[in-house]
Amino acid sequence: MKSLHRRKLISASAILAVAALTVATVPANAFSPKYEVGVNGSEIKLGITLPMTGAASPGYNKVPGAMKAYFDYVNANGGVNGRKITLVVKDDAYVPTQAVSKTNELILKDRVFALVAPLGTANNKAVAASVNPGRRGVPVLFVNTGFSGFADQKKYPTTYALLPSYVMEAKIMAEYIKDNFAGKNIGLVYQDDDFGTDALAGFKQAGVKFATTVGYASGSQGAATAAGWVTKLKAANCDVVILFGVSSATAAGLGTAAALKYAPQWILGSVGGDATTIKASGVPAGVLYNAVGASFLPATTDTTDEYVSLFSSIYAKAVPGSAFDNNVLVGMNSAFVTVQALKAAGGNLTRKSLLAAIDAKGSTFASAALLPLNYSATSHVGYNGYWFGKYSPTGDLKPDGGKYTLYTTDSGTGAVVKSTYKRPAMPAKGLPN
Amino acid sequence: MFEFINTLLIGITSGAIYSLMALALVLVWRSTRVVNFAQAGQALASTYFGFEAMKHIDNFWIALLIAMIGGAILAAFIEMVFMRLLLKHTSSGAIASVAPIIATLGLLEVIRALITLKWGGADVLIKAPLSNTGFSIGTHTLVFSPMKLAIIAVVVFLLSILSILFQKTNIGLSLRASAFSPELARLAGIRVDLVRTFGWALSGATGAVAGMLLVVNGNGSLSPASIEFSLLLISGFIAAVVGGLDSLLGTVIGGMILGLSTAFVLMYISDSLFFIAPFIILLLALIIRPQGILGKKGGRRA
Amino acid sequence: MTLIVNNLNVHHGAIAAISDVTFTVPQGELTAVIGSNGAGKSTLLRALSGLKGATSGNATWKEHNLLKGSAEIHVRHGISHVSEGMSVIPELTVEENLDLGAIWRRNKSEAQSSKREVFALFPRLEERRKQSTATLSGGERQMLAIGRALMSKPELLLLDEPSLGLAPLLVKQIFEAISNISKQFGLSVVLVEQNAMSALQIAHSGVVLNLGRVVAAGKAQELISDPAVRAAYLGY
Amino acid sequence: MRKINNKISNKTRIVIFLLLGFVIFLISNRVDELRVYQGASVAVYVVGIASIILLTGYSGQVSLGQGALLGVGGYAAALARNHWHASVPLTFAIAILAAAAAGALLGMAAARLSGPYLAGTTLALAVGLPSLANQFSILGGEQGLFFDVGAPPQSLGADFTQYKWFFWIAALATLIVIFWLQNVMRSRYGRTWKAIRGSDVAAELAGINIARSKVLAFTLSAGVAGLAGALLAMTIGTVSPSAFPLALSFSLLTGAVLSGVTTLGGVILGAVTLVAIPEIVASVVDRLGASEGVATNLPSLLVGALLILTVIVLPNGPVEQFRSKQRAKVKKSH
Repeated sequence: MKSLHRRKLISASAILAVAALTVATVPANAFSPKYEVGVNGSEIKLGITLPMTGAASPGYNKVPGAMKAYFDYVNANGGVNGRKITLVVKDDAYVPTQAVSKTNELILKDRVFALVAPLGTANNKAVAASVNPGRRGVPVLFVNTGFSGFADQKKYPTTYALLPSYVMEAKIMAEYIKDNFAGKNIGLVYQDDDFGTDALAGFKQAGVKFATTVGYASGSQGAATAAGWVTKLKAANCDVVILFGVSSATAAGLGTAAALKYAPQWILGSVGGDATTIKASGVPAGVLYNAVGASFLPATTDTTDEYVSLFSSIYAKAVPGSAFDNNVLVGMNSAFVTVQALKAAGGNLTRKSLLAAIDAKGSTFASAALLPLNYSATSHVGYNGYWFGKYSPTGDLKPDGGKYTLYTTDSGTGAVVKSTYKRPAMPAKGLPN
Repeated sequence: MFEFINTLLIGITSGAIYSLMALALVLVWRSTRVVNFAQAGQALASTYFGFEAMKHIDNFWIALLIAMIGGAILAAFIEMVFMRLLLKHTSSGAIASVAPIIATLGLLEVIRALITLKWGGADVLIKAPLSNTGFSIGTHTLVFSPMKLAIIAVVVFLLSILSILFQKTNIGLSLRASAFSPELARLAGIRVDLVRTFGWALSGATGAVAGMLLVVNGNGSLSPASIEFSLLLISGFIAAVVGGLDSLLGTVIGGMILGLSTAFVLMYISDSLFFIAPFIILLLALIIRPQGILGKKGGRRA
Repeated sequence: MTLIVNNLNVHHGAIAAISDVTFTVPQGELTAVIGSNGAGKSTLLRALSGLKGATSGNATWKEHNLLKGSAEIHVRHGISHVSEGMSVIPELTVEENLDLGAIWRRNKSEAQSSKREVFALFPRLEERRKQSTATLSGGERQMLAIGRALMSKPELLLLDEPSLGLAPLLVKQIFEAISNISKQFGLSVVLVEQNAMSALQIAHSGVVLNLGRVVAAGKAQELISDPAVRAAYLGY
Repeated sequence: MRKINNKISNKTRIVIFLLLGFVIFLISNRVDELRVYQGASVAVYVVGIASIILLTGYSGQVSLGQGALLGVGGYAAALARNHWHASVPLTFAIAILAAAAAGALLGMAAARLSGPYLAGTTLALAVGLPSLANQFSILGGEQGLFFDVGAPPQSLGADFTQYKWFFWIAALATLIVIFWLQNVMRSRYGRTWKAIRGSDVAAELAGINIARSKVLAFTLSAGVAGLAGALLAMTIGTVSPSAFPLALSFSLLTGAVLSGVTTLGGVILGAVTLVAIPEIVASVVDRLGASEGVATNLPSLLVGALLILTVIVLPNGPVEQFRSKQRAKVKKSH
């Protein structure tokens, strides 16, 4: 009987412990029904999950700082309809399980109004399946992934894509190759998952013939594997090589090729073409020189661009000593679009009014990008095109011939055409009106 | 043919580094009968010591020496503080046999977290002292570069020093005696505790070299979450097991087998097998030669 | 210059392995400790050499307290322990096993002369000096174990069951060797044996242990002729 | 102890488990959605930890690759659900069987290994196995597969949330598994494993077929791990290689050590700790205003330190420590 007694005692104390823990940490839900969750008279609370630590974090971990820098700038200038924006940042280490539990914390504990710019295809998929922000009516603004599926409004009703999809990028790249490198031997290195296969689909549709393709498993990229890629590319006599992978893979490919004195014409995908990250992982800027790169935002060194010049001065003040690179620009631009969406939703801000505002006015939002946003009642596609350029001897991406030539297309079977879009002037002081 | 030679050279260089890591594990195993899963963490920490040193003295070889000293001190500290306590407290009980393994895993976590706290999660760079541009034969360029040649030279040099130390000196005799029979060693007047600490320190220094060389064998970047370091832990362990855990020569052979077979699998089969290939090699080794390449029969039951 | 053991108690956990053991070994004499399996003979030796901590009592050798400090210290005070069951390291060569015995000695030329002495005593070892110890026979291993103990220039030799597992002919040889060594080097010896008769025959005195207690002690010859001891331990 | 234990009849234990289930049910109705989700996570951990306890605590083998077996279960469940449209209970059963089969294979290789060899082999498995998903397109590559157990039945009402449904499923599965495991431990097999853990040689002398017992322990443990994997996949809605990182295996091992590997009694303790640590750290960091770097690294630092400390100070876990003290008291009072 002694042991039965003890067993009961243990079970009881365990239950007590759980109960105590539960009660102790239940937040005091002092929000009044007058406002939507995450909004009150003076504040709008937003949340983001992304890898701040771990293998996938380099480069991306600058994004929240960049977003905060812009939000703080807006807050200092009166906020959005009188409310200040706060951003709650959660590290998911690029693990889906973590992304789900952190998103749950954001929605259920921190009670954010909306999620902004959550990063990663697998993570966003897991969040959509488990947390299901769509069913909860929680807006997921401007996901930081180019997977074309997230623009599917039926599947992800509250999710908005921002980046051009990988399919679009591949199609446009194919067009660029036709124009500039016709008749050459083309090689492709791609990440062997949805990210890469999205691109493969695009290339296939555009009818690109590859001399060889090298798929690598995500996480395997490094000096050891890259030596294998280069050997294969060399064996196939590729004159032009597309690196369509993450930054670390691009860096590994470029670095190893340089060591092997292999210098084809490089074309870097936008995901892995971030010069700061590549340089930070040990590739000399000289190796990047003359490589072809793509972007939908203005070049980060283009100080004549009004957005770049304003954003870089805001960022320099907010995060002194940190380089203004493409990740920062992406982050600040996402924040900029977010502010416009919030503003458009009006003073009586609710999740519904936000979604409705994006659907109604999203295509007219100003942004740093050189392409339009394509939001409407039937589309959650963000930007839809790219310009191409070459990297300078210092490793900065500059447009061909000093001016931006923009190509645009869709994720389906649409043709690639030159864009005629003229970016509207930046709102005064970079504050959307 | 050219592809084959390149693969061979890639395999030999990474095999040399795996051998060193395996050697570090074997040194601890021989002195304490513990497989130290924190070894990769220690190597990572030592490499950061080397990185710090590089900031002040722009000389890789001096930094390497400092990393070795740092690694040795760290390892000695771990042995004196944790391992002694551990062996004292858990000499019996249900998990006595697995307690050291679990504790070293805990240490791995702690070391990694501390490194991230101190140096952050982003990449830092260690500049290779020699060119990583491959040698050319006619119009072909090999993967083999002055840096890689130096890596192999360092490994061979270190292995020679260690094998002389082990086979020809009294320190080596003390180390071996303490490993095989601590009680007899004590009866022969050997201060076994001290010898153990020395064995750990030696292992820490060896691991530090493995870490430093790993970084300059790649593109020179270093981060706490680096895949290379997780792989170093696994590869080092597998190389040590394939070699038989007790033999220095076996360790080198094990490292080479692992380096070469991984390189060939990646080149000729698939990149996707990058992580699973070492495991398959381990399984094959366990099935074909359960006692290790140079191990004695029945050696798996530790 | 005597080994004095006084009221020694040793415990394994809560169980008393040795209780109130008292005896002395004068310099240059050989004392046999006999008794059946589990009588505490090995524990006694382990306590004296510092491998096992004692609970209470005294044990001194030449003013040196044997119950303080550990095995690696005692060996520096002239105490050599050949533990039970071929006390050699099979992974090492014959010569390395011997070198091990002298590893703490600073004066290497003296160590070399000790090695010559051991080789003179056991020529078989010299023949096989470069061989792996694993290839030695049981008798050779026992010789090597004793040789290793001699390498540390002992004054007190603690021998645990040197005849264990050896063929009768070899047993005789080993006991002769022990007797000779003791005389030649003027060593005090504590010889623990189950092979009681052979041990007592070369000993000056004897101690009989039963369940950790001394049940008889005295001159070896007296013990051999003691009817009780004969019946219980000598088998006739 | 054993004698006293045996006196608790199966009936009493069923009653205790039913009571426990009722209490859990009551709690699930009182707390908010986040707690319910965390409750489901605790249940996942309980099952995962129990699988390690079965293996390490009862048969003395160590597995650092339990996360990989969870992965096998998760993928099997997702495949069964997506391709054969299996019902939820059948899905879980398939997950258990698939993982058990993998465990049997692993066990056969592992039966001849022990200590560090086994640890290293399973560690290599944990690193290697999840990446296999990249090799076979049916496994969905890095992005993985969806796994959807469906919405809660209408009869539970419109307010019944998805997470509560997850929690109910997970809690029920957990109760059943723990009840079943307790029975197994009490059975002939349980005693056999204990004997092996004590000493291989002695067990062999007693006529126990050690290899077979070890393979059996591995198989059962893997089956339980497979269930944990399916439950995990349920709570995150997808399976992908990155859902089963090495860190998961380490967490489960930590949980098992904190629980005390020799007894199922403390398993809830380990699971709650694993779920609570990041949150406690976050609230402490919030209050102290420490940097983001500290916030993200403190949990793993704490977990690692806790692991070392437990192994050194309470090698058999707090519950067992408590019990042996009680036992000593009982002995003294007699």
